[in-house]
Amino acid sequence: MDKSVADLAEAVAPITDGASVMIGGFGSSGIPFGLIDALLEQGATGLTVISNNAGAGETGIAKLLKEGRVARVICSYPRSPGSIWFEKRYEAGEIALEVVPQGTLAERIRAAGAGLGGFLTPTAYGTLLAEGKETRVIDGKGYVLEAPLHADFALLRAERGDPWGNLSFHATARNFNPVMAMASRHAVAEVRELSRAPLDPERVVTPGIFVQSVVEYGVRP
Amino acid sequence: MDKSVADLAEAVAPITDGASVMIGGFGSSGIPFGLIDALLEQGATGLTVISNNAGAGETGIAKLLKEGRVARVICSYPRSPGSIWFEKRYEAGEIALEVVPQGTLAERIRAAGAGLGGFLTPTAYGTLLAEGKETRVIDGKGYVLEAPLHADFALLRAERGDPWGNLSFHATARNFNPVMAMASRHAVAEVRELSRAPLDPERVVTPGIFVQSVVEYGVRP
Amino acid sequence: MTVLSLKSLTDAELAARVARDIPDGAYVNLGIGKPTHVSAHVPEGREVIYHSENGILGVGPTPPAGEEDVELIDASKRYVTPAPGAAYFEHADSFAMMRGGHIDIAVLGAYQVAETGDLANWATLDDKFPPAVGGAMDLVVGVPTILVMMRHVNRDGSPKLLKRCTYPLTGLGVVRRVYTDLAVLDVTPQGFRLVELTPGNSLDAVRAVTGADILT
Amino acid sequence: MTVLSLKSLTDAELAARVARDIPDGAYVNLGIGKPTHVSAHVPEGREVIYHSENGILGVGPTPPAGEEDVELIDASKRYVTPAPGAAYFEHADSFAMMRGGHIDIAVLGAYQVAETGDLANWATLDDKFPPAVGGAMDLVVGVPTILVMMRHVNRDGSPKLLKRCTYPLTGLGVVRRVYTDLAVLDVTPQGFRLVELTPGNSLDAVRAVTGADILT
Repeated sequence: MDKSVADLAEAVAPITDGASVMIGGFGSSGIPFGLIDALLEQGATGLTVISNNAGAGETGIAKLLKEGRVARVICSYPRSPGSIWFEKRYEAGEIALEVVPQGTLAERIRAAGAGLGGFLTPTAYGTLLAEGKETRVIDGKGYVLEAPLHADFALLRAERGDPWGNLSFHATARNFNPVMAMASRHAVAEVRELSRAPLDPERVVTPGIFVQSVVEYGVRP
Repeated sequence: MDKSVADLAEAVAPITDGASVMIGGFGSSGIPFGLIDALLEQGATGLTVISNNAGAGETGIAKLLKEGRVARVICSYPRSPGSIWFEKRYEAGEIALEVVPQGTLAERIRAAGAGLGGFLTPTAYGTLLAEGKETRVIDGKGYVLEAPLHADFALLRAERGDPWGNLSFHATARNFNPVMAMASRHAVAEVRELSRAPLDPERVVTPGIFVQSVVEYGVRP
Repeated sequence: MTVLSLKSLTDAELAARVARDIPDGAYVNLGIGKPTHVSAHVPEGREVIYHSENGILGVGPTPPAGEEDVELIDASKRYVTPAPGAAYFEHADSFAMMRGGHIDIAVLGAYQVAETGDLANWATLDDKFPPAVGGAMDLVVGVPTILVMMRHVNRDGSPKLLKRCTYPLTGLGVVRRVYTDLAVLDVTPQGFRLVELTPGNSLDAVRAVTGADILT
Repeated sequence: MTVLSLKSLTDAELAARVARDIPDGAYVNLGIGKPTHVSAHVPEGREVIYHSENGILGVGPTPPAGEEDVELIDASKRYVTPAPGAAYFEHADSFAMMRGGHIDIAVLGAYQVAETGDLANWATLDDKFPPAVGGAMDLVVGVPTILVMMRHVNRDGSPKLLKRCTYPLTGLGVVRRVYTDLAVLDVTPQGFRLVELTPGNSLDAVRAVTGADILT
């Protein structure tokens, strides 16, 4: 089995206009900058981006927003220091925004990957973010019913990968990458090091079954 | 921080009559035989045992059943080659049995550990095991609402532990151990090797926050 | 009895027949019992990745005698080894693979299969016999291609392929194809449709031991 | 204005006051902003284990200049190091720790706190300002002890401690204790109850800048 592809362009080639794309990362860590740049070059537009943040400065998701490729953002924390392109697009009414509590975002993505139809979480009960959602009280505690969140594609960043698609991560770069691999129809991972030998089965964090292609991108941001 | 305890007896001392006890393991792997033997010696009775299997031969959970310590079993696969003590107690009407599909068992345990109020799973929809449960159809697919499964205690088996309670596992001995650590008020781990130095943070499978005590038990079954 | 005039495949022949239909690169879960033998018969040159629900993807062959590891087993509790590219994981992740549609094919044994694709393989009607469901219900709702391999009839000659199952169901409308010692049948919206008869059997003879129609 | 006659703690003094109440062996999540400074003030001899929701338990000190690792950060996006006994994990596991009641204490900043324990710390009423909720809503429902540290009043002198919050809520009835530059207050079923005044302040002066009653 060999899921490795030759370059970033080949890895992002299947992404079409209007696709939903999960993008791993939190702050500056675990973001697949190589794949995002390749996606910019590739040209797909009208994208729904699912990610914790909405980019900062002029790189990564911020660049996708700057270039007008994004129609919709689903995230927990769009406003960060330097999130100027998100703010511009948002204020101009050019993007739709869905804000999801961070743990609910992770759990909705996991639920999609795990084949669940939804879950009851206490998070956001009684708040604006639960408005219009089904709720129920169990043993005196309020819960909100949340739906799974699927995507067409996931762009991931990992430290090490093998031809079977197995991935391991570095420090806090793990973040959303493992659940996003599970929840997308087609997950693409850029890895700092592509090993031809299989990873140690004890050290695999994301098993290859969740990953459709792997590409080496040696740059560490 | 030092969560290590001197011996198995001390580790199981807090378990009281009538407690619910999750016990890790699948088949012969990942079973905390040392802790189960200590629990037998300790004498607690009227226990609810939550485990994938209901023991085989004359060891482990089978011994708890043989000695009449178990009032109730929640598991997915009680009947295995050699599960004679389970069968005897069951046929004599001496234990209550709740059979849960294996993935639903794992997910209910995880939901408890993750603070969720329940989840919708397609598993068991339309079958005997969904009778009396709330169901709903989403996009043409049927789902069953399942509740979280908590326990007072968890008895775990791991390969390596450290004083902070971090655990790593060996091969398929991982199985239910990590989710059970999350879902119990008090999780006790027997580890083949208790390291005084912290485990490598990248190799920790169960972070110490889920584990209340660790005891070395060098025997590998 | 009609059943005596039929020619049955051996278990090994049946496993080999199923194995022919497992494509290169597939992620496959093999149920306990007869299905575990399928892996030994997959044709050379195909890399199939076996998932075992107790926490391993990439199940390799049985270890040599004396090299068994009691903490490295498959769902049938047999000693195994990791194949190249294997990974270990815990149960919630393992069942996410099954329920979430990530595994391509599951091969399961069965007590009964209905022409609607309903599967019964976990409980009988015997109260004394404690039920044991295991992972079968999770597999059938999540894996897109459910293959059943089983004897065509029970030991007493009664049919296992039926219009409706009489035993408690594992899943509704989930079976894609059934491989028996007498025939291979697809489950279609119209019912069982013959794919092939195993050597030496006539359609009439197979129909006589089947509790539902067989379309051709 | 009354507010001008009050004596405020500095941010460092406030952080030190909160830190005094963090017991040995506690698992603690520090929110972004002022709460991140608490860890620097925990008294010697106490081992506190810091959780950061981006996937690390056991957050250690800032690395020396030149040894930063861009993939080793905390939730405030500051460079950190692993403390002894640290572990890395992914986001679903990280929030299981929060939501599942495994973390003992969270220290959060706030826009407003109501005498009912309601917390508002994620959104204002300004439409132009995009809302950003992050992990605050998950923390407040799962962590049994929610401590708030904040200035007692807004820059314009208006109160942040209120009978009812006017900003969108983060959680209902979740705050246990509030530490401000003027006072420490417990949230009780009867409302805010004074624990202590910070040095140099009178109860009357603090009451004058508080939008709810203070019980003693």
